Amino acid sequence: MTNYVVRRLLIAIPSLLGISVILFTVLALAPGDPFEELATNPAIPPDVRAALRASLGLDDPVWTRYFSWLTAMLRGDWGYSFVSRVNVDQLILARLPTTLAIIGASQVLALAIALPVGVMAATRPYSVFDQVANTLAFIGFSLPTFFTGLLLILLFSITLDWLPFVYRADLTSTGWTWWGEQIRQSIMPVAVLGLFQGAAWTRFVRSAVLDVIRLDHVTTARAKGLPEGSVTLRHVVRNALIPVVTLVALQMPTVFGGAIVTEQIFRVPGIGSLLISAILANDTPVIMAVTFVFAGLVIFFNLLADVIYGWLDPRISYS
Amino acid sequence: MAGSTLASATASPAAARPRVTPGAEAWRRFRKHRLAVVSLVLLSGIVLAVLVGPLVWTLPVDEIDFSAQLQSPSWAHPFGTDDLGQDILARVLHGGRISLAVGVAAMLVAVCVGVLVGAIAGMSRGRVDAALMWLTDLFLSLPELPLLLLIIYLFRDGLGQIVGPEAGVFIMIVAVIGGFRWMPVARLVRAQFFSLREKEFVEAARALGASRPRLVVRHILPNALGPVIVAATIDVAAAIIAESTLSFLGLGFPPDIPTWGRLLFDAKDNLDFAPHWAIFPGLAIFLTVLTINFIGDGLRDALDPRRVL
Amino acid sequence: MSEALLAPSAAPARDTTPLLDIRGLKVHFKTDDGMVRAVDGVDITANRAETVCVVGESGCGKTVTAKTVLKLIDMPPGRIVAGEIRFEGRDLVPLPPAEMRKIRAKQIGFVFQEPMTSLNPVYTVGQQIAETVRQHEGLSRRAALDRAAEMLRLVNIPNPQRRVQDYPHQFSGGMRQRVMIAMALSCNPKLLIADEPTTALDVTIQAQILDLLDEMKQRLGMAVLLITHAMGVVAEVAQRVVVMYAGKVVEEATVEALFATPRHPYTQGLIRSIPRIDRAASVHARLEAIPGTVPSLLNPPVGCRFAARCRHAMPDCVAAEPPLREVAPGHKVACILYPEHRP
Amino acid sequence: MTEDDLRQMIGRVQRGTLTRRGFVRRMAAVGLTAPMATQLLAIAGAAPAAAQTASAYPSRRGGGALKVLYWQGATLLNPHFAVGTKDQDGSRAFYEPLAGWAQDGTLEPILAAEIPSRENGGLAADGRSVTWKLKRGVKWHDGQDFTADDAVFNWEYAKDPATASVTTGSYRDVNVVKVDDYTVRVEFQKPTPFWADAFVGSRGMMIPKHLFKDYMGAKSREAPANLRPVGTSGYKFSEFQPGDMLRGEANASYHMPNRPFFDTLEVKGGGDAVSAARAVLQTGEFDYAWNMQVEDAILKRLEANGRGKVNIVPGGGIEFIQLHTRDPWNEVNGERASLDSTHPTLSDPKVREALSLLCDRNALEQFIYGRGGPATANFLNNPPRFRSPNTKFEFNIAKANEILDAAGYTRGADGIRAKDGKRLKFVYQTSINTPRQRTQAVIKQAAQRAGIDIEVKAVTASVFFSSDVANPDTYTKFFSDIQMYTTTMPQADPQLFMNQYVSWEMSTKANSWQGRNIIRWKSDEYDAAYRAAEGELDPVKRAALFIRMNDLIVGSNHVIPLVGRPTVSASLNTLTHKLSAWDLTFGFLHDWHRAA
Repeated sequence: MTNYVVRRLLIAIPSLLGISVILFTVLALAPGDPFEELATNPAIPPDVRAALRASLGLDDPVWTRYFSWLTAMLRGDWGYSFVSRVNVDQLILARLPTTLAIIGASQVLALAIALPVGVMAATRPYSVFDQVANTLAFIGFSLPTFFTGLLLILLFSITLDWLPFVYRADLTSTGWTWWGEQIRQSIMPVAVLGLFQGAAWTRFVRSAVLDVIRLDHVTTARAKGLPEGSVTLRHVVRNALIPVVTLVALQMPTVFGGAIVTEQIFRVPGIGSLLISAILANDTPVIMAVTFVFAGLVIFFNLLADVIYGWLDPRISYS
Repeated sequence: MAGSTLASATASPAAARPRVTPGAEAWRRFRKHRLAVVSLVLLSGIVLAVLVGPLVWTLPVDEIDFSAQLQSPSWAHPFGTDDLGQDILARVLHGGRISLAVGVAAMLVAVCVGVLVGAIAGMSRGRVDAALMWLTDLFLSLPELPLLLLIIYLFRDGLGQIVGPEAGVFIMIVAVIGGFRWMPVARLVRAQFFSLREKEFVEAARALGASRPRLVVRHILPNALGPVIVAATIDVAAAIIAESTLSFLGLGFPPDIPTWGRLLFDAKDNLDFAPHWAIFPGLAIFLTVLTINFIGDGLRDALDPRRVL
Repeated sequence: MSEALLAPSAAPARDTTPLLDIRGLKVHFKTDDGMVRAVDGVDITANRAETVCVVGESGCGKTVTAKTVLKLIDMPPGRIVAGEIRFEGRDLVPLPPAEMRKIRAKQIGFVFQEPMTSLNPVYTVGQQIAETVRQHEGLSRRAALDRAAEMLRLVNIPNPQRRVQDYPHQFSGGMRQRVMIAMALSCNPKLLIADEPTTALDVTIQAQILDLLDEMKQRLGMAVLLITHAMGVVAEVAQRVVVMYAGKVVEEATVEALFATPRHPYTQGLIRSIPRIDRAASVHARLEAIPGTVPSLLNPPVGCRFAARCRHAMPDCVAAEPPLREVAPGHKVACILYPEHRP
Repeated sequence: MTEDDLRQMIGRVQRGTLTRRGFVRRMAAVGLTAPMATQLLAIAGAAPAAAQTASAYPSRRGGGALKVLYWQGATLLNPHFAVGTKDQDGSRAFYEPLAGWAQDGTLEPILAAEIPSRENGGLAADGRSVTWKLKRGVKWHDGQDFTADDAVFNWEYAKDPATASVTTGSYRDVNVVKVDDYTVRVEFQKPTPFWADAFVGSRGMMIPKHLFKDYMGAKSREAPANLRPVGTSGYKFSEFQPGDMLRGEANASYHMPNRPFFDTLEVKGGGDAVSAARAVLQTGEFDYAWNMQVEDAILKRLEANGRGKVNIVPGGGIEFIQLHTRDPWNEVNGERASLDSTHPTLSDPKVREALSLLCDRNALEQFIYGRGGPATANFLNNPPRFRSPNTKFEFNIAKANEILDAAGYTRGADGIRAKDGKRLKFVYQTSINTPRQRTQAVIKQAAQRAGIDIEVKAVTASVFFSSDVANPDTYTKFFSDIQMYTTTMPQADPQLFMNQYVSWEMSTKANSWQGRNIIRWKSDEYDAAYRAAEGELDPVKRAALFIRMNDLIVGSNHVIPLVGRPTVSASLNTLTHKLSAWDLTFGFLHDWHRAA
């Protein structure tokens, strides 16, 4: 198994490089200029903007910019953002905790919903519980997140005024009050994302469990006199987990990527909104850094998914 | 040791029952899924409304009438009006055509490319599979928006001359949304192919001399269809939502073309004063997506022979 | 065939109540097309240390009967409509699930037909056997694994200590069936129900499994209820035979009586349709098959269900269902051709 | 109102028989308004009375937290690199200029002891130099003294091209001399009527010499103080998350009496304009929200909650339409919209006149921009003394049809007019923002009624306003027939503002489309008037020249001004702020306080 992992890691390096080349050319060719604001201000003479572009190397040919970016990258210097002139890694690290907190919590909520509901719905097929759970799941992931986000704001922030809808990463209070405020302000974004994701996963868990529940070895387990609970848990869920765990592992990169739309609506200063503002301002170093980390995570979690698959299912052998 | 008795013809039902074609069987099973049937009726209602609607409901789509700003639903304007006094019902009907067309077309692109890549990766071993999976990983990690900026910037003028501005944008939007949705389908199909490829009936078909493409098309693909259909239905929904996100960033259709997504985003700031403006397009998106998902679920039950009802 | 087997009514005299006594069992399944009466009044008994074979074509209800004993059928759509299943005198039908669980594997072991899919692929063989033992005898993990290894040795699986850590996919079909048997007997049950244990195996392995079952019976003294559609298997291991057709028992007899003097036309047809090696050279006749098809269980024909295919069919056959009557000591048949034997 | 009457009135002010306020009001009646009038008095030596603050400033401090919302957060805190107003404001929270422009056009001293004028000898008679006396006892946040060396350093820092600072325009053509520790003199190459550019307002913020002297020129980017400012303002730096959050706390040793009022200053960034408006006017979570680019109807409804109000501060910004003079579609000697081509249809003044009649400015003001967009016929609207009285606008579809019929543009089968094969079909492009898309819809419909087909195009702001050469969608290239955007006027003087139509500023491929004359319009009379205005000391003549320039460009109908764009912001009723269109939001932060 270990040399399989090593082999996969070795393959990952060229693929990451390949991805970075394509990413960089895409960004370099895409139109747009980080100094949009300078343009409309007549007081700023045009040659200042030209000097600014030159000083940041925007006018060099693509491949020289790529190599300078790559060599800087390898030295651990992720370059600094054109727009905010801050080192990119500082920018990302500042926003990482918020993204992990909100998006991470929503994924946990999604799993906390999907696993129990999915299993119970599958173990009682076509019961009332199953029908209700199924219909709610459908409604859950048919509602676009931005629509539910707006409705929640309208309901809880504006009419009822219970929850703040301005997310503030810099809460000044400490101790319990900090936790209280942190929870109060992240309830809505976490709920919107968690419910949407939970609904999709419930359906997936239900169908995975349904596939397993009819297999012969489940009847064998029952014939062994095991209580229904442990038949379900040890024999049905354990086998159904294999596709579910793989799916969850493949979903992890989005935890880093953040939910662009939800972060825009609830103004969560996460990686998603950083990526959007960077894209709109064509701030190449930031986009490159975020997407490069994202690509690395995608490859890493793909590998992790395969390893978990092998670990969970003994039939899979890695030569 | 005496061989086992050859049981006489198994209990085949008496001749009285008509020979059931697979299609009819699938329809019978589909009919059992009540919600799917209801959704089918509802969806065809929506599609009909969107196609015939603009002919029946003749109010012009972009007639600006400042006197009728932000009117709540009334007989003159069943869905109310927006801040330019334009009739929202007409815009929802007209917009529906584009949103649905984008949804379906993007799904088709995603499914076709996904199935193709998945099948090839699934059937071949080693290098081809690894290369295709690398390509999938690459697309998974590409940021959708800058690529979209690039494609629109590169092709809009050229395409615009050939097929006209609106069609040009339509093709581009479908290509981009579709072009970013095929990876999950490809991965799904590949996994299906890996498991189906080992199955006895495939070896049996190969033993009977079936060529590889025939194996794929006639034997493996129909079995892999179930999850692909479910993924396809999810893709239509995701495509409609993606189109509306694009219109939020103004990258989608030109501003004067009302799609559901654009309507919803134009309305989002007036949600607390003129909720009707956002609710109807939002409802249209929701209902369409919900019905498509239910139909997908019904189809999967109908087409999956293993699924006992 | 070892001598002991052939002694008729070798059951110990002192306890005459049968170990397993199924009386008038009816199991129906609700389907879209209506109520399938898979088992429609079945009486089967099995005594200690006795091998009873239930034989019949596919779809005659033998597997449903076997599974209903341990309530392994899905209810719904299945439902026990009528009848009793007495095990050591106690009726299992009304038992609540908690009680039923104490019976399963502890009192009655079960071996399934498909060894390839009957074991859970993600656990080692040892773990799966140990699980049964720990459930019923509360052994520690270590002790249960030793018992599992012991059971594997018992079913002649080579170097059991190491194999106990292997996964199902590392065993051949025959080996897996041995594991299933080991698992079924791991708690020393009084009755073993085997549902066509050898159908999925090729002939050479089949013989080994049947010998193993026999050996287990000698050593552990448990009764065996063996479901099969192969008359050869019946001849090999059975002491008493029950022939089922279309959800009902049509004939019951000792194996010698059944093969020597088959009474029910269906049993006769079955025996005639066995290709005989010894006579093959001399008799150049086509193999005989029973004409017609098995009746639908949705709306079974009135009277004797075999009537449509029976050579001796008479008007009375269709009038009423022929009851299962004893026409000779220990030999019952459900056919009006034979007068009842008055001992 | 002849020049003599003017001189006579100035005399009365000097003698005190006419109050300053009375003089300014009379000047306004004649079209010479506040900034011009005060300049006039300064030149004529009538010293302005000390600028009295509008409302009584409370004596106490400790006003708790001031929470401000910028929906585009500041991304860096060095005034000389400030890319947009958001960054300038971020820097202004900590750094201060010598003086600031109040809304009524008067200069208020901040780091300067007094405003230079003819009386106090600050202003040279020939207008070639101005001498600033600095306030004594001013300390940087780290306790260092603020002296003339800091002022001279700022000049050297900004004028060095290697620093590529955005404020270089104000410093590179002047010479700054240190007279003594607390006096500096700014010398101009030629008589400069508008002397208050260097060291004043948004371009005059002072950075400490002792922290930046090792980071001049190319190394200017690496200065640690770029992100941890040490200024002289009322609030000391405490924390900064670029694009998200900026915090400062009260500076105990501030050089103005019992100020600042608040204990802490918090500036939150991110999100969009509407949610920012809601956060102030509806839920009251913040005290002030910057740059409310929101439809007025929404703002009015939010104001109805009674928690806060919208502040409209008229300035120089103008949303206007450009009609191309050149042909953007066919390449002439390798360049689209080259100077050797003329636009097939828009070159016909009748077509342009018709198009101007089709722009319903009143509807734009009434239904889209509201108070945030007063309809106007002028390109140059503020300061009022430069506003031309002799232009007017009209919305009349019938008249447009008549003009087009008379000009021989007959309607084709599809209802679109054409003349000798040239159809009236235009591409109308602008950047993506809701009010602009609404404006496009209104004008497109009116044009349709006059037989003109308009294809509407919206480009992402960062693409539209970009200056990279390869991108065809930039506004400086103007590769479409009609274009619309807002141009701003950061100073209270139109000199730089009106250079957008001089012939030597034409945007061409040669100067890689850097020129500011985007419609490539050429008018000798305009060029001559502009040159004259550069050297004209007499404010009355100079104002008349600018009014002439405005009439020329608007009269040509190549430029159709639509609505003025004052700075719009929202604030809680409890907050008493002091805003000016000619300076930054935080220009007078030291005077902000909460009503008792």
